[in-house]
Amino acid sequence: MELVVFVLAAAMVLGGALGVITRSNPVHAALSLVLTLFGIAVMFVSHNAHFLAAVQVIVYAGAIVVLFLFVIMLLGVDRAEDINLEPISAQRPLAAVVGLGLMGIVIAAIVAADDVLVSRGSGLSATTVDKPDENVRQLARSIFGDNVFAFELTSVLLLVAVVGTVLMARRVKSGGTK
Amino acid sequence: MLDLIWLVPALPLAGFVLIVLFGRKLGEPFAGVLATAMTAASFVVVALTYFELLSLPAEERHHVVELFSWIPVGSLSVDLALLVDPLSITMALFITGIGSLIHLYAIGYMHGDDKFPKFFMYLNLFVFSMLMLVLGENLLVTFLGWEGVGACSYFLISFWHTRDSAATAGKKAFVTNRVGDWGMMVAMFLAFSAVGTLSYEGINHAAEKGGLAAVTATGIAMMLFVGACGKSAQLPLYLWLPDAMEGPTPVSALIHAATMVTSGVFLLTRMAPVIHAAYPWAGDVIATVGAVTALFAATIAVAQTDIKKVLAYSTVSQLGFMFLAIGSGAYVAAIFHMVTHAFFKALLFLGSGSVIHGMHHEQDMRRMGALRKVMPITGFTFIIGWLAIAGVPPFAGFWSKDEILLFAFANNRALYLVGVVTALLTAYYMTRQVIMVFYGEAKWHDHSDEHGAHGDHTPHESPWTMLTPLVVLAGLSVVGGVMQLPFSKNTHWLEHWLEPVVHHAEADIHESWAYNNKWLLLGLAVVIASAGIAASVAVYAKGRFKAVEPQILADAWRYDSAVSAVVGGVGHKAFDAVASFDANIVDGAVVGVGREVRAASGLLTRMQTGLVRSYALIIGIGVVVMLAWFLVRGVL
Amino acid sequence: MLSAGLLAPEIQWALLVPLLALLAGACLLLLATLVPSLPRWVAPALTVSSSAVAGIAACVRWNELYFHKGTYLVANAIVEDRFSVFATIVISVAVICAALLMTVHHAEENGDQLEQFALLLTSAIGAMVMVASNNLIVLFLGLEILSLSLYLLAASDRRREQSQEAGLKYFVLGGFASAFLLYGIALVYGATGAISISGISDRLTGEFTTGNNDALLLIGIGLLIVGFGFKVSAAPFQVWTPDVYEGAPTPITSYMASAGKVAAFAALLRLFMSGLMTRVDDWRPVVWVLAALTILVGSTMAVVQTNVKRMLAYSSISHAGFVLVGVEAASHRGSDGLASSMAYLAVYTMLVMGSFSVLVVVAGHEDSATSLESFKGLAHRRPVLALAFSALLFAQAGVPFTSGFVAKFGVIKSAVESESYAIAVTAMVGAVIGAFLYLRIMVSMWMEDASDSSRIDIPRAAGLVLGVSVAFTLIVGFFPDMLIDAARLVRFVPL
Amino acid sequence: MSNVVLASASESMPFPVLSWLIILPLLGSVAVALISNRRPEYVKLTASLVSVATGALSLWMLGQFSTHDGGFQFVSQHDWISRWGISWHLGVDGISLFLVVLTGILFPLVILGIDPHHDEKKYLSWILLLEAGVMGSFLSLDLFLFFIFFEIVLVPMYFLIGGWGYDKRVYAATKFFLYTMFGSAFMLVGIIATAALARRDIGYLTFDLVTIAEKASFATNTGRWLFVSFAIAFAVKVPVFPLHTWLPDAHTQAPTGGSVILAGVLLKMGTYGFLRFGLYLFPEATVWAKPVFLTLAVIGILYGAIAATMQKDLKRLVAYSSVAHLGFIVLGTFAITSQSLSGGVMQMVNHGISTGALFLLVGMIYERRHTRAIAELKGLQAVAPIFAAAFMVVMLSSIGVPGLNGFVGEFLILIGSFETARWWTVVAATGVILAALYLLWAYQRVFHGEPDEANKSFAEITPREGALVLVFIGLIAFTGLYPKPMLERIEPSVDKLIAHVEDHSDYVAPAGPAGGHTHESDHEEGE
Amino acid sequence: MNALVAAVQPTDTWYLVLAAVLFGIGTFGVMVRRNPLVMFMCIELMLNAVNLTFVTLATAVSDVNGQVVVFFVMVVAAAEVVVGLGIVVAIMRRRSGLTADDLTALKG
Repeated sequence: MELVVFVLAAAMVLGGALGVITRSNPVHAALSLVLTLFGIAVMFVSHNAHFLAAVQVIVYAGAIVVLFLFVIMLLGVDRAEDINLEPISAQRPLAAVVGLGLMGIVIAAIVAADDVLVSRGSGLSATTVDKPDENVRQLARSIFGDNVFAFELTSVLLLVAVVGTVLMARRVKSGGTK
Repeated sequence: MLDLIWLVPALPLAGFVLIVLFGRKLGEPFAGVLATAMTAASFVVVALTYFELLSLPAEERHHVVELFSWIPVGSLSVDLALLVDPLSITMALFITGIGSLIHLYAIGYMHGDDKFPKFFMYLNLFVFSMLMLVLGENLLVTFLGWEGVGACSYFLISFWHTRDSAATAGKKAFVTNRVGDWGMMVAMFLAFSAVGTLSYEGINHAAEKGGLAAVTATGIAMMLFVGACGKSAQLPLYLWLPDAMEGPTPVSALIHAATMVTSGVFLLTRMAPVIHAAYPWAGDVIATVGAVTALFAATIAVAQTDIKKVLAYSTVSQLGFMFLAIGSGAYVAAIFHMVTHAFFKALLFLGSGSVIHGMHHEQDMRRMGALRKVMPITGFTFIIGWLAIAGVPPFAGFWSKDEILLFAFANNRALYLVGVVTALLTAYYMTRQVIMVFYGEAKWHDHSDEHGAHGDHTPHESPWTMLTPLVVLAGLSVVGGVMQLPFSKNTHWLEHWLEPVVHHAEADIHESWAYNNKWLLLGLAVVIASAGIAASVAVYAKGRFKAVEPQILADAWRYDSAVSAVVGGVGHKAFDAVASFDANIVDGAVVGVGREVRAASGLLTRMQTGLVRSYALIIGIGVVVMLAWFLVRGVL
Repeated sequence: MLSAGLLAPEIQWALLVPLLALLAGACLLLLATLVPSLPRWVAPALTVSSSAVAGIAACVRWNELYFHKGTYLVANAIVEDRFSVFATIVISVAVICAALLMTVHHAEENGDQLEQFALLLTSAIGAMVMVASNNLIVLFLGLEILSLSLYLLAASDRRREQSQEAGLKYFVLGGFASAFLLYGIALVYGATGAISISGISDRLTGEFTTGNNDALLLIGIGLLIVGFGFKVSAAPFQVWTPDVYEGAPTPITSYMASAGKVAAFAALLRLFMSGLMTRVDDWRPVVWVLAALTILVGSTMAVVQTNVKRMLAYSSISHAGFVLVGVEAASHRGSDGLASSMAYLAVYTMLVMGSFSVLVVVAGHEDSATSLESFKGLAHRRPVLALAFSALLFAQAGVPFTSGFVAKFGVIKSAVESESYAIAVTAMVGAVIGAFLYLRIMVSMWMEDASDSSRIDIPRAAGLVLGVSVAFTLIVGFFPDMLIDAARLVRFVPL
Repeated sequence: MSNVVLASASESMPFPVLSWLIILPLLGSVAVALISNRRPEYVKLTASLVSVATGALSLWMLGQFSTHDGGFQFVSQHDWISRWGISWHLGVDGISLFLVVLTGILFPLVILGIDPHHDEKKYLSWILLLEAGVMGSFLSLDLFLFFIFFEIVLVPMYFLIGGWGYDKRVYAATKFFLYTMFGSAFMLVGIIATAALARRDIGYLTFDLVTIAEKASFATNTGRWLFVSFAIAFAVKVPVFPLHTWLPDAHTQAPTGGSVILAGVLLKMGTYGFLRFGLYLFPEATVWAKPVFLTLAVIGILYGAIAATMQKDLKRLVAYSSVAHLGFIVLGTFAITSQSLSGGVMQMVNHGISTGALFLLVGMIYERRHTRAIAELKGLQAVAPIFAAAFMVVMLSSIGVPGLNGFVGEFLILIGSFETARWWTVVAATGVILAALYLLWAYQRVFHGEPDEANKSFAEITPREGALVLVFIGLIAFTGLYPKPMLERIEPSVDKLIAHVEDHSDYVAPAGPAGGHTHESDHEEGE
Repeated sequence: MNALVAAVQPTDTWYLVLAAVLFGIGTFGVMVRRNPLVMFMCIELMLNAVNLTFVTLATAVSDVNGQVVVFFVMVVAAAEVVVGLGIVVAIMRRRSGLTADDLTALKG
């Protein structure tokens, strides 16, 4: 059962990812990104991280990708980028080498050191039928307990984002363009 | 009195300083007068010292006057000290004596030269240096004088420095001398490292007591000889002397005939014990070089036409005789010949100077002749000088030359033979010169048009200031021989006088065949001389035979030109090669590094394309490489 | 019911004053946007004063920390120790200088003022969090706050397209790099099971077995190095630096070069020194290579530059290399590399502020004249300015009697004392190559004739910054004891 | 520890003359820089006063210097960077004494005698700063202190060459700065390493020269490495043969004053460094490196002379002659005998005087003819005899004619080196011939012959110039004829140094007189 | 067949490997795509890969922090995208339809 889920989800993830990097039209790219995100969400679920799965869908698929599409439409850059043409020769082969090399190395490390992954934490409480909100509780305790400082920091982060968009979006007063 | 010896060099020095300060104000002739007076004064002092020395017993005729400590460092302590002993006084006597005569002569000769004071300034400086050379108590003080006279001769040779030939000659003299100086310096180093002192007394004492290993002694002797070759114009370093004739004639007389060129002989005599302590072949080397030089120069002199060049080569040849003497262990004879040579060669030079003066700076003998009529005194004195050098008894040259030949015979017959041939040639070319200049028909009238420039072109006798020295020197050349007459032990007067200095090293020939048959040799010498004269007369006066003056002799066996060719050609190229090596290779490397860095910079900045993606790629590559390292570290 | 079992950690607000001050400043600035026709001086005044408060508070803490080592705050999320406080002081100084320079930079009316100052303050918050963080999550968040603010600031001069180009490049590559960093955090977390630095070090020093090998952990470390290397612009991750530094508004460049580097290096040092010390033999060689590469690349690439701003960008790269030398030294037992690298950062902050203030003055409001041309004959146009600049440049070249020399000497000293001679020699050679760059600037200032003789006027704010930094440079150059002593005290809180 | 003793001694000293020798010019330079442009007349005045005062101070110090004491005198020591064990430790002994005095004398002459032609204020300010730096590097007894002075000197010199030099000045200045900095880069590492390693023997970190030299002992190889790191810096500064090419450019392009100072004192920082930090700190390594440096020195002597012969530019010629002369000094330094070292120290001063004077005269020629090309000069002696005479005297001293200063040093070096480095010395002595060759040839081409049109108008030496040159000639003649006062101050320190070397290495200095019989096998110069 | 399906359980390693692949793809994308928006998307891919890793590791080491991190990363990602898009908008306003390759005013 799990195997099936994994295979399907993995297919979604990779398919979406490949779509992102291969689709010439940014809109299509954004949509295939959604595919990946859903795939990830599924995997979250299969790791009993239901809350994160939900957030993944809401925030990522719901907010971020929408934002992408919104900007694409706003700027009208939805015309296709010529994928087949690569101005810098040797860029793609090298990029491929780097990408594959990276994968290879990391995978090698993971495979080589799989026995490192042993349970050391205080335990992760899974969601069960009788206690549907266990995972959320645990997350909440952690976020508002140990990681409350980080949580507060996110407010600053968002503040920056807001200020930034205001700053960037404002029309140039002194149109001193060069 | 002995302690006042410092006056001897001090007086000429004072003269020099005074002329430096007030030369322009003094002007002519007072600058000359002052200089002459100073030299004369120091001659007087020397004379007084000499008599006092005479009054002392022989073994006490050695007195050191320390002026101040000059270079004291650790084990090396060199004082600026003067040594009074028979040898130094002998030298000082004829230096100051002849020196003052030549000063006097120069007053007349340099008349009208716009640098009159400067000339006497240099002259006094020279006398000072020369006196330091001979009076020095240690090698370093001698070296001080040694270099001093070198510098002065440089100044005086290129006195008329606007003439390029003069400038070049001066430079040549200095540089060639420097080669010799190198030898002398090395000799000093050796002496110091072996004996630990530079004072003659110390070194000679060590040599006499056997405190000096033969090999060391040989080293010192040979190096000193190198130095002597430089100063005293022996092969292969004689080159500069003929060119030195570019200088004013008094200079030629004083420096390049009478005094400076003999300082090599003096130095070797001074260090006689060391030469004695050296391997025997050291002496042979010296004798051989001397003999060869003597013959070599004599052959050249045969074909010269410049009145001064003849004398110059004859000087070289006579110096060769002196080294022959030294090499044969005849130190007394060497000094003897040095003195007599100083008399007659100075006389001859001054005479030639007087001729040149009278001929309005004409030096080519082919344009002279029959001058004895217009310049009787000059002619008369010159003839005396001729007889003296030709070795005609009883003139001075005869005795001294014969003394040398005697020792040479005892020492090495081959060299004796060379000496004899040289003597023959000497008589021959001197006779030739006398005939060309003073006899025959006058060849100067038909050149009047060319000499019109000089205004009155007919030759004239020189002023008294120039003639007095001639006369005096002529007198000395006649009687000079009395210093050392071979007749009996008591007439070996110079020998007794110099005994405290050289007795240890002087070769003893009393048992030799030569000594027992010296009258025979004397007679032979006379025959040789007359033969030479006769031949010359036959050729040049009577015209019986055609003169043999091959070009190669006139060109001094092309030795000079060959050397200049090497120096100017290969040497110059080599030096240029070094210079360009420095500019291109050594500095090129430095510049190259800079260029490489710049190139690398350009290369790297080309990676800075400004394209985000390629930046990402560079980062990515970095990541992969680094992670590879970590993976290796981790897995292995 | 949620509150059940939720134990909120107690918070010593007093020790968070620096952060709170900056935050308050930022918020006030944002409120100020509501006020119509605000006097021009308000924004800078607010910024300077709030960062001044932060700095002073930090100084006060410094004195108290003289007696104890430091404390963990807010559930071990961050720590307050001499190290963090020292860095905090440096950062707040940098903020003040940058704010002053910004006032000069947009002299004429410009609506973006308030936001820019606000972003400056938020970035400072991020920086201070980074230097204090004991938790990789917090560290990451601080880094992001700092970075996002810097992206925006870099792009904030909308009169110049280069500014936005710089912003975008910085953003793309920055995001790229922080993804690596995050991945690194993930792997380290996986390998150790701990997310806090102290926890990681406990696990690594503890009895726990890493299985048959360290691969996962080391790959994680590698990715962390990538992330930090990018921020401190260590070769080969320095590629973005020249473009961004040149494009960004000059005051921002100076701020990125100083505070940005300080924060990144501080975080790096804390994580690697107190977290990953047990794997030092694995990562030290990498740092070694990075240091050498960075110095050589930075100084070499500067040789052919013709734009002073860009030159300074490259020089900042090679300076980062020198700090890395200090880091390498610090990784040896009983070395004072930590102190020397922190001292270097402090010194460099002042140097960079002074140098860029000159640049601001010469380049004018539009950042137009930053080419070497415009510095020609500066000695004739403004001798004092030229002299001050020369002093700063010589300091950067490491000429004696300047703070720069003291800093370099300190770093090299640490390296030599821990017997890494090779890196020391490499660094010095790099310094020689680098000197060429400063000489070139000086040549055009002193030995060439001015292209235009228009008079340069020095605004008060810039003059102030310049004066202070030159004074600092010389004073430290002649009497380095104070700085050295301070740096010597810099220590991490014991685990 | 000895420092304490020295320190207490320094407390009791009434007047810290050495510190003032450094501080005075420093203050002067600041003062000059601060004079407002509206009062230009004060600039020269101030500079002259300061430099003269410094010179007077150095002479007073010379007077107070106690003759037969080989140790450091006028020592003053104060903590500076206590954290790193760095102290403001100054002291002077026979080795540095005359270099300090030379510095004190040379600078006023340069300031009074040579016009910069433009930007006088900056020029003088730099010059005074330079003086402070030079003084510092000759006086400091602390490695760190020495290094910073050694390094800081570059800055004013850089500006002097670059700001007041001739056509290729920027190239020359940059080359000079980078080349020298490259050398000292290694020394910095070496210095720190020395202190760090010495710490093990001493117990605490200190950069104090005396303490390290007396107390620390380095493992053979370590010592050699450290020595090399120092040697590179000094070899560049001297400059020793392959590292010399910055010198001709710097000399040629520098303004007259710059050249005089460069030749006069700056180069000596290298040779002085070899004595003070090579021999004193690393005796064993120095003895080990002996053959290499002797060879390089001899090469430098001949090579420099030959290169000089072929130069077409008068200043370049003198520059290369410097290479040759400094070769002698290096030879003397590494021969390590009482005579050679004393000679070396003395030759540092002599070369400073005579070559400085040469550059001065060449500068005067340039002032008049605006060319340094030998080919364009001719027959100057005919139009300016006094000038020619002055040039001649200086030249003879440079050639090394006895009775002038050049000879004494050269002779001592050679006779001393002959004891321990026989064959090198024999070869080196030939340099004497070459010296005569290139200088006389140049003299002939420039001063002899008939002056052509351009040179007819060559002006005779002016009283001011004459006075300036006269000082040099006076020094030349005095030291040449009566070097005793100098030698008896130098020698004790030199002997002390040699004793130190013998204690800290297996080197044995030649005993002197007795030496003769021991090595007879090598007396083969005769063949 | 079902037996096989039932037998083979995807272990944590599978997920980690998948994440690694995803990360690699993202990296590759950043390097080859020219449209800045798509570049951002690729960065998002990388972040998601990391998120997956975190969640997997959280279960592997049974520690909640892994999931907490993911929560924060999402916030960061959101903020990042906002800022990035803001900058892009600012540029695109000026020069619409430009690609990352067009931004080469700064180089060398």
